[in-house]
Amino acid sequence: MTRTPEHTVIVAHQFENLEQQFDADLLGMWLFLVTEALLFSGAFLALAVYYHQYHDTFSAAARELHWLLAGANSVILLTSGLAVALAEQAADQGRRRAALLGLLATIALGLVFLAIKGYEYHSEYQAGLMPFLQQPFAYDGPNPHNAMLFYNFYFVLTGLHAAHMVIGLAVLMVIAVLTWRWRDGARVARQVRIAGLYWAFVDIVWVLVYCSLYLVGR
Amino acid sequence: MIRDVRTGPAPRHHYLNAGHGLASWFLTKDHKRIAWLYFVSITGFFFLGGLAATLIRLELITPNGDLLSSDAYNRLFSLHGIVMVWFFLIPSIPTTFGNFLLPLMVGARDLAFPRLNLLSWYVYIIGGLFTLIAAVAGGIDTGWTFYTPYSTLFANGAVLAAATGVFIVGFSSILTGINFIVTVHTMRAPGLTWFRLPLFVWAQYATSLVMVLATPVLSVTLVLLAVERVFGVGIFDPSLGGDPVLFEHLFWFYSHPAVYIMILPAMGVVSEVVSCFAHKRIFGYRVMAFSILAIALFGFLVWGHHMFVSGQSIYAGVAFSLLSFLVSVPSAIKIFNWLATLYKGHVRFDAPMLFAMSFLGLFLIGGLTGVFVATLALDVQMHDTYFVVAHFHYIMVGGAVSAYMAALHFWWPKITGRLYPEMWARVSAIIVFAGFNLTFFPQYILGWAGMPRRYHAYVEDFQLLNVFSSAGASMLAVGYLLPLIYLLWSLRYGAHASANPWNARGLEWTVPSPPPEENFERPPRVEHEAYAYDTDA
Amino acid sequence: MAADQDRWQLLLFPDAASSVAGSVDILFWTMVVVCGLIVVLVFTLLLVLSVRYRAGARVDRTPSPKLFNNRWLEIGWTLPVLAGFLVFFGWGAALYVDIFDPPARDGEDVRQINVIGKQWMWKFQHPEGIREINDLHLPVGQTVELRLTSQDVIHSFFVPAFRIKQDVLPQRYTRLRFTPVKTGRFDLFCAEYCGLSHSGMVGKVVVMAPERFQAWLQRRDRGESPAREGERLFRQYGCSGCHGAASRVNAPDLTGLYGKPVPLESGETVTADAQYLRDSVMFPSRQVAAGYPDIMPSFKDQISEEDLLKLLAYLQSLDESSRADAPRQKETDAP
Amino acid sequence: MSRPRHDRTPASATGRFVALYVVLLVLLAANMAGTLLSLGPWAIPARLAVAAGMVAVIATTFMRLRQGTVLVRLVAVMSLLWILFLFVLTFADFLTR
Repeated sequence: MTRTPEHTVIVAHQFENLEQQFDADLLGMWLFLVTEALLFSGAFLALAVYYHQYHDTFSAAARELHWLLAGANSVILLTSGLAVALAEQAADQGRRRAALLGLLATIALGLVFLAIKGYEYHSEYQAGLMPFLQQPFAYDGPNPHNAMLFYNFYFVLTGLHAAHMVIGLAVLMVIAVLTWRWRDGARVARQVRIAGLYWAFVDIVWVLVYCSLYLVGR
Repeated sequence: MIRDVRTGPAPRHHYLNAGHGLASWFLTKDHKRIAWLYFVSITGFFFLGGLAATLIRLELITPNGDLLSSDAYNRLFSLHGIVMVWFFLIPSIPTTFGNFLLPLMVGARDLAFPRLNLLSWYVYIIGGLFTLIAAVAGGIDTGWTFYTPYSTLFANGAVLAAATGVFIVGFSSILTGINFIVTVHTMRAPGLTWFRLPLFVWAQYATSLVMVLATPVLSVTLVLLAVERVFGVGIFDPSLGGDPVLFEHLFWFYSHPAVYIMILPAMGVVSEVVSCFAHKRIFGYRVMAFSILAIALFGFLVWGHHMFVSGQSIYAGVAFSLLSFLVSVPSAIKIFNWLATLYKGHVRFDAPMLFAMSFLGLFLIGGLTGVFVATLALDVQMHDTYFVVAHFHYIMVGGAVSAYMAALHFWWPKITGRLYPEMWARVSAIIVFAGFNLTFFPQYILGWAGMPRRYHAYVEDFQLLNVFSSAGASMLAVGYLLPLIYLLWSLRYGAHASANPWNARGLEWTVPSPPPEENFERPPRVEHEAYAYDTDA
Repeated sequence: MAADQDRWQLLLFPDAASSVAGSVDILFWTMVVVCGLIVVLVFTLLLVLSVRYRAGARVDRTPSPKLFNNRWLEIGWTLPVLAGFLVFFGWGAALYVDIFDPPARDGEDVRQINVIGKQWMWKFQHPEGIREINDLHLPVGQTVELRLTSQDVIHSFFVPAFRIKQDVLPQRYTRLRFTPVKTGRFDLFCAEYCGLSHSGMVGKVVVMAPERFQAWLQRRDRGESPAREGERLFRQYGCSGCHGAASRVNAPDLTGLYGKPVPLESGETVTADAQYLRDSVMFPSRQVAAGYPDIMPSFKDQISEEDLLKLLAYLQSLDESSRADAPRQKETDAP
Repeated sequence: MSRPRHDRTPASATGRFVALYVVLLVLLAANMAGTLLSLGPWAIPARLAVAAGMVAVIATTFMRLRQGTVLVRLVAVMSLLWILFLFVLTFADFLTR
């Protein structure tokens, strides 16, 4: 894709200029995020339908979740969102160290989030609330069958979100390396920007997951 | 009157001889070569799906299920559906002609994201491999619709592998869609305003929107299906209070718009072909463009018409029926506009035009019978019968595949630099039209009389029409095999094509056939509206 | 020759054997005629225009500015199409609502039949207790209401001659009401793909003259009526221990409950229809009746679809007149 | 090598990012604290509304939708519209059954 030697402004051959390329990249990423939004909305729709049908059971089941721990996790993820936004800004202004710092902070916070999430899963596993892989379902609230449905959604939605976190972290790590090498400032800024968009989207999904699984039932 | 301009000298440098060896194909980022990768792979899947169809039609010659076991039959129609929908019809025109022509038509050197374009082919192939593995490793007998709880709790066979294949190929669609939308928005040549775009580009654009907006919902539905089946995590499982009708909603939110992924590009092709062979500007250009967008939009609001007897609320059914009637209006407008384009034109009957005319007739019949099944009280009788089977084959095979064939012949000289044998192509068009009607028209009557679809054995009264249908299917097979032979022949023995053998308009005809690797020597500047035929007729 | 004619007759004009079939057919044939005319019109235009204006033909091609690119022409073919479609929509919708939500007719004697679909057979139980598999005998002229459910996957109850179809869902009751108006043997198909022997899930609906039907009833070894069997099951499953008149457990009395509104603990009110009663047995704490503790155990996986339908028939048979004890409806003191 | 206008963020943006980050934390705290009140039927709409507010802040600020081109904003609105189609028409079934 690159014809010109490195350390100069690189425009892919199919584009006329950098602005066109940047517009295309940004639009492409936004369209991709639209597809991600619709992907999650399918799962949220199913949750909403069942919440509508089994409101009381689902609320009771939701009260068993570690909502404070997950609330702390929300703070962590929102902070990482700030960190990546600052990193984008720094990269844009050509401040390499600040950008790298912001990205590393984001990655660290993301890992902490996953660790806490893992702890949550572990304690739910020990409490017998993991209703799959032939695990006995030891929920003692009312209507365990419908409650199981709630827990299925809990694990599917948070799992899907965690999978996106893992992908996002992998992308951020690659971008961090590219930022560290800093071959072409404009290009790095563009890459940080695109990765930052994805991370912000992961943030948004978590806000919705947290609200609809942990808070709505309370 | 233009025979003499069809042939040209042998070209020297072009995208086909720009590189040699396997790597020059499998690692190419040239949209024209990627189009070829798709050509070859979807042709393979088309004949695989066709083989399954042939066996199905052979079985149905007799009312008793005597040729195949019912298990084999169920696996065959599932394979036929999955392969034809996801591995042929959905990618067909966009990934081949769209890929090849979109940059040429907007005057760009390539798509916006060439590497992504190559990636989406690999994604397609990986999805295809999963599906083939599913077919070999015991097959899958859920039908292409994967309805729960059958698919999650009851079906034997490689449901997971097939669902994974479809899930993966969905991402191929998404990536292609994103690539096309970005290309149309950001890469148009100077002077190429939105209302100067060929309708084919409009159609690709609208199709890409549908791909981008609908496919992710299918993806998540398949994820939910997979976790339910593999991990035993009840999502739609009725015994946990889950609702299989919810699965149907999610599935059809994708799968109804998917029909428009198949038919919108076909409408784009037909607009190009009709305009060229009538040698006249398309009638009502703006109305045509807007109706493409309207179809794409309304196509999302009608999915519930697959569920009129599913246990969905009957009032939701009424709403979905009304919306379904509304989506048929823009299609009707398009048919009248194509007809009006012929008026006072200079109509030539070359093979692409014959295929486009087949499209018009068959799409009309398919569309009108769609109105029957959108009518609530009639759908109660027609739902899940051969009437529906006939209806969607008229749209998908009569419509989309006819348009695919029209496109194949129309742009063959551009893509390969060779002319195909016109006589044989016309013969093929006529055989396909006749064979198609013989195959599928009887199925309308069968459906009205109540023959359910997906039946391995059926009531004896239905035999005569099934025999007609199977006879038609063998004609259809001949009609589709013939082009495979003469097109391959023409690759070696066909006369060299000139840059513009059809005397057509559009940027793709301004470059040599086959086009050079970089498409345009200098970036083109567009000063005319599309279809400027009237200037020299 | 005659046989062939009969066959075509059967395919093009299939038996119209229910009270709605005739109306559906009129709609169908009207649409066939209208759409057929459109097909003829478009094919004629396609051929005439393309042949008349073929390349090389010497015809007048001077542009006609009044017609060409005329906005009114576009509107002129859009509006009639839209209007025509709306007529068909309204017609079809009205008929559909009539089939699936028929107006209640006072004093109509409706024959209630339980239908269970399972891989790969249909099981029926008549109100008299007679059970049938795959075949369903009905008297002509009497309205039938099917209560349908499935034991496994989704099936679909389809009788082409009646022009009716309804999916049959697991854990759910769907209902289908129709009136056979012609005697004869009519095909019954499963229309929703349900696995290996989907095409074997077929049967016959045999519609008989009332007197012959009575004779058929007499001939059949009549079991107990579902309601009577349900009464027995009511004791056998221990329901009567809590819901019986003499019980000291604070459980709702079920007499006369069927079809009545039930205030729930959550403050909502639901109708005690078949689905509600079914869910109350399977998922008792989902919708708890107001004023009662949530103590009922779930009978999920312990009771078959057949038994559940019989219990329902029993509950349905308990009308106000058979009430034994004090007023059942408790004061709703719940919020 | 002209840089796209919307690519460049002013140095003062740092302050705005931090300020809106604080707003996000306040909204989160409000939403969590809201579970201690008994809002009755308003509980769910209130919680979803606060969450929607947080989503809006992230989208407009961290994702820079405010500075985005018309096209990008259109894309964002389109995704909301299509999610609305999915929810409204599906609930049209479940609410009228």
